[in-house]
Amino acid sequence: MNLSVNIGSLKLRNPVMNASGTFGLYDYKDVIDFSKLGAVVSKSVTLDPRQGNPPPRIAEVQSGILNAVGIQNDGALDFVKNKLPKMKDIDVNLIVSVSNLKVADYKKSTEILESANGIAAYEVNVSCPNLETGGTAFGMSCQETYNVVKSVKDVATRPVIVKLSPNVTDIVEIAKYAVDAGADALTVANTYIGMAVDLKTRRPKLGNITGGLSGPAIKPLTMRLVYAIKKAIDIPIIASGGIMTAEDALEYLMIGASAVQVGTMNFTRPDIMVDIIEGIKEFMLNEKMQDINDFIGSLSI
Amino acid sequence: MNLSVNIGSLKLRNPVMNASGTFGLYDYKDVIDFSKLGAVVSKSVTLDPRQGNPPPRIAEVQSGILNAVGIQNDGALDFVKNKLPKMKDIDVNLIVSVSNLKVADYKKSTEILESANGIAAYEVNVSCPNLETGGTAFGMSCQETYNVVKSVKDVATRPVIVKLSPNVTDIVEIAKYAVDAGADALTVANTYIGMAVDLKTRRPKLGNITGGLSGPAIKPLTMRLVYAIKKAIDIPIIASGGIMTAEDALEYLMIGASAVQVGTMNFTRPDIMVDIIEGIKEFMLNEKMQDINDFIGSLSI
Amino acid sequence: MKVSTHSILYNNEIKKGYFLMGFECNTLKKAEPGQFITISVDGIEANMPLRRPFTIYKINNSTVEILYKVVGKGTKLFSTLKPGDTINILGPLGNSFRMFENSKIILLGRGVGLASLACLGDSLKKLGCDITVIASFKDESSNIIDDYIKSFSNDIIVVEDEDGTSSCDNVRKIIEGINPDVIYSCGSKRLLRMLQKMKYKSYVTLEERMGCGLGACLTCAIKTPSGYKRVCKDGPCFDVMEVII
Amino acid sequence: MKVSTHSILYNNEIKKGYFLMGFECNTLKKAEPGQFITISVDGIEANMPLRRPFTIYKINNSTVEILYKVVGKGTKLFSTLKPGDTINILGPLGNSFRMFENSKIILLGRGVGLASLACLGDSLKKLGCDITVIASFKDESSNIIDDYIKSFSNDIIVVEDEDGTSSCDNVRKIIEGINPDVIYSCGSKRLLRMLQKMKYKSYVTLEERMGCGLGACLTCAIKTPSGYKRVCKDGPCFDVMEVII
Ligand SMILES: Cc1cc2nc3c(=O)[nH]c(=O)nc-3n(C[C@H](O)[C@H](O)[C@H](O)COP(=O)(O)OP(=O)(O)OC[C@H]3O[C@@H](n4cnc5c(N)ncnc54)[C@H](O)[C@@H]3O)c2cc1C
Ligand SMILES: Cc1cc2nc3c(=O)[nH]c(=O)nc-3n(C[C@H](O)[C@H](O)[C@H](O)COP(=O)(O)OP(=O)(O)OC[C@H]3O[C@@H](n4cnc5c(N)ncnc54)[C@H](O)[C@@H]3O)c2cc1C
Ligand SMILES: Cc1cc2nc3c(=O)[nH]c(=O)nc-3n(C[C@H](O)[C@H](O)[C@H](O)COP(=O)(O)O)c2cc1C
Ligand SMILES: Cc1cc2nc3c(=O)[nH]c(=O)nc-3n(C[C@H](O)[C@H](O)[C@H](O)COP(=O)(O)O)c2cc1C
Ligand code: FES
Ligand code: FES
Repeated sequence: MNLSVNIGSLKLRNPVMNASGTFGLYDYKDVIDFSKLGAVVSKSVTLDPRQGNPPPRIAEVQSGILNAVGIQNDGALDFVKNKLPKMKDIDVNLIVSVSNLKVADYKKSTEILESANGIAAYEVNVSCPNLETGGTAFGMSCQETYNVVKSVKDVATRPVIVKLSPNVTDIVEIAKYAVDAGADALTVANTYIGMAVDLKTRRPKLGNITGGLSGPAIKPLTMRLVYAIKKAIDIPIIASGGIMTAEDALEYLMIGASAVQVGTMNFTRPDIMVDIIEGIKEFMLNEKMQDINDFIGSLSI
Repeated sequence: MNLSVNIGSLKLRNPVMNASGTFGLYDYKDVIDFSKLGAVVSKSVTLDPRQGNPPPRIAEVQSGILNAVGIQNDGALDFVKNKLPKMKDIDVNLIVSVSNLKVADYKKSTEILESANGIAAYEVNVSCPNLETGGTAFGMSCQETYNVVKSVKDVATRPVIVKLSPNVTDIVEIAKYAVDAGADALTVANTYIGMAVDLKTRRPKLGNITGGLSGPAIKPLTMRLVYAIKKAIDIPIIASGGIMTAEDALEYLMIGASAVQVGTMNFTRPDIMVDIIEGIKEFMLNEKMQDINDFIGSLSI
Repeated sequence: MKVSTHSILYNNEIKKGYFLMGFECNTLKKAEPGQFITISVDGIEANMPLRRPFTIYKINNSTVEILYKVVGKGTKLFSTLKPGDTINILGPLGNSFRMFENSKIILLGRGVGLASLACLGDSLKKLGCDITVIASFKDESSNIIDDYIKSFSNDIIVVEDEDGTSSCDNVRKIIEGINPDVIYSCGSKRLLRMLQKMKYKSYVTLEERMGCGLGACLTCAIKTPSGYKRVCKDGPCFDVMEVII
Repeated sequence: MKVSTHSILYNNEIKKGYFLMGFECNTLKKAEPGQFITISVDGIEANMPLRRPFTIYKINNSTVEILYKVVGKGTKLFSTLKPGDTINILGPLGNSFRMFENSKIILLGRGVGLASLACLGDSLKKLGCDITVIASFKDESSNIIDDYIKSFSNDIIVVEDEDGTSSCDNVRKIIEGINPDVIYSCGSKRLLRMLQKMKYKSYVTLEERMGCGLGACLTCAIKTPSGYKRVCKDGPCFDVMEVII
């Protein structure tokens, strides 16, 4: 039974990995056997350290959560110096998520990461608010998406996966610009902007007022985005949105995703990715399927 | 205790009404006491009869549903001749939802409705795919939203409420065009494009492949839209998205909506709007609130 | 027709994966054969917002029964309910079967579809009809024929996939051998298409995914020669010639 | 630290709205005072995806107890669980309280926050400390002092909102009267700010909304003079001078 898939030149032992920001690296060794995963994705790293948003940073809503962490991290240099070495003996592909608030910073942080070993690929998160144009995300504009991706591709020797923002009128158009700029694969997609309030305190539930909606609630939305992009563009897609069970993962593969990311549900069950991988194997066994690649894109219309 | 609110010149006895397409008119007399509702909204009416999409037209997803009915209806003339008269003795404001696939048809269908009595206001649904520009909704473009609303306003003597599409990068911008074209109020918002597939049959769950996501799952998304528009524009807003309980309705009022629509949850409990109105009264009683208008927009940041 | 909450009297697994649920419900006392109810799954928790439709299986004064098969999340949850637990019911909904007196009748049911014809069989028996049940199952494990169905049947013919007796060819021959006045069918599109090509007056009860169940939302559409019709309000009972499957 | 599923031994309402839940859990046997666990609410139904955090109330060999107040949807659901039902537990999580031997201790708890200090009191007693509990409640209906808390307390002083004894002023006077070596506190930001202004060495256990509970997601941030820290990993136990509230 073959579960391994390719994301461009990146070969994964199976199509399941975590979504950025929802899972730990070296410190999760006690929680899960990394060697069972297709890959792990780091929390987004920015050029400069960022302290993040005021609490509360998370709120529960129906079948989902809102978060507004604000990409708290210690910066790319610290990542290379202090975090990366601890991953050395862990047998799994490490994808490093890169994010920034200025276009120029993407290039610089990629250069810093290029100086280090132990990275399998980059995931370029364009869902960060662009400070230069007043706060809407790079990923909400075709041209800015192009500029960010181009600047990373200019210096990257590793595969570049671009993680799109779903908060747009026409994601296919934006995907085309990302591909034109050299994206090797797309992660579809990040969180949906949402809001929750508290009737008792009459205040927003998040310190940042609005936040990103994730979890099972968004699955139908992200399914549509994956389907629309796959129909229009021939590029490997990693699906990220609302995956809870092996069935959810398989549905994304069926509509054409080459791999999937599990985010919010790691909070519900920190070991859920192993169950999902086991569930995929069981499905293949029941369906007498030899190779998961035969299943990818098998939806009939 | 005062529950009545104004939507522009339209006075409602309370802020609760159904969302278009999820509730019956005269034939729901057995199900609910219309005189308890703030208003009722008709299923969208187009100029010409439309037969709608192939089945299945509905699918359940986590905390929500997808639908792709395709605005099946018998046309504006039939509505005026055969449906409107049956509403004559029902003591409730009737808002007629108007939808079309060509800009010119909006004016014509409004003219037909203008010829009839018993209509309190129009709700202009701009979420229909625009056939003239290849299938994206009018509500996804500023200019087309403007054109549609203007053409209705040119002939309408009744208040015009514009129901926006949430499937856009910047809903505030579109809302501004609607207001510039003369919208008296906004309904925020319609359904979110989504998709569901069946692992067993390996087919989409909807005949139309994609459909509109509604229900509790979307509440945080529509909350954010209402909040963003309210912050930017001074216009009455009717909130529509994921309302399930009196608390949900109150949350929308708290962030600035003047009224709310209940959609999907009418399927779960056809008499739920009465419970929601009772729940609002109970809240006001507990909070010693005299007038619901004092509560509207009371969120503190 | 009304929304109301009722206590479950019993909810027994009559066969692996098949449950008979009984509850007290006065408003359903006068429901007619072919009509259905919808049951709310998790109420205003609304993880599963759609109500599930079930044909009324049996009415015994104010005790009403449904017979259901566990197929997905909703029916799985129903199967865990115990006597005393409450369910929220909407009904009776939809039209009912046109019925005939003193006629030779075939009830042609496939799988749990047979459950949708039981109440009808009972009523037809009382109208003096002679009733043959042709029951088509995958295999013995899905055979749901019980004493109630036996009580109104003059003859019961079981056909199965396992031994090939459930083929359209064989079923057609059985029907032609009986030469009935009217056929009622449920549970198989294949058999429905066969009936459309035969000379007998035939009725069918259809299933389609539903939103409101009350005729308002137009989600339960099925194709007919005169455009889409609503299973929940124009149906669920149709003349077989009236539908395009 | 491990995810595992356990049978509930008991789940008793010890006071209206307050429950004591006990379960067998070997992995928690060695948990230390101040550490917590998270419990999954509806598992992979995920209508409520976030696990709920609770301090370990008492450890008795492999039997572990939590004491919780019903405040929302999750705790409401927990309150309906019966012996034999299973819960999914992650833990022990977080740091623990710094402890002292043979010292004069005050445990200052507000409301159900007192539950987060019980395990600590028990341990300190075994280290030869003299323990005064100052328990602040809205009124008698939220007084959760039980035999366990009594078992390690040399003195228990109850202050309440109803008669005004729970005012910061009064609590400050009581503390100064005792003149303790160390104070441990939980459940009130108001009291925490008061402790920050007093001269005593004081520790607090904090609550913040959590995603992972494992230090990875950075959602449980609280402000400190050296930037945001994580309640789940850097805490939940902090020196009061270390946090900005
Ligand atoms: C008029 C009518 C009468 C019925 N009578 C019976 C009966 O007497 N006994 C019985 O066992 N079953 C009956 N069914 C089918 C029954 O409604 C479905 O099996 C049940 O809704 C499945 O729910 P689920 O949550 O277990 O499955 P899921 O697949 O998880 O259901 C998800 C959604 O699909 C809908 N759905 C799934 N299957 C069907 C279906 N075949 N038809 C319509 N909607 C469906 C559900 O209502 C729900 O909205 C009837 C259906 C209709 C329309
Ligand atoms: C480290 C820690 C230890 C705790 N120990 C106890 C204890 O021993 N006994 C006890 O009764 N309570 C304790 N709490 C508070 C308890 O976790 C909340 O009361 C509970 O999560 C509320 O869940 P709910 O679904 O009933 O409420 P809801 O308001 O419906 O919860 C919704 C969401 O908010 C979160 N949440 C709500 N209130 C809090 C809170 N105060 N702190 C953190 N998250 C919250 C929940 O985790 C959930 O994600 C502790 C909290 C923390 C952080
Ligand atoms: C708490 C939290 C933090 C996140 N941080 C990041 C991040 O740093 N970078 C990023 O690209 N996505 C981030 N995301 C988005 C997730 O990676 C994922 O795309 C999203 O949550 C949708 O998947 P899910 O529904 O499986 O959670 C974060 C999500 C959550 C819930
Ligand atoms: C079955 C169905 C049919 C709908 N038909 C219409 C319609 O004809 N016109 C319209 O403007 N909105 C239509 N809607 C959208 C609803 O009016 C409402 O805006 C949306 O469902 C979000 O609210 P909810 O989450 O409360 O359902 C329809 C929704 C559903 C579920
Ligand atoms: S289910 Fe709504 S019309 Fe039939
Ligand atoms: S809850 Fe994830 S870091 Fe604390």
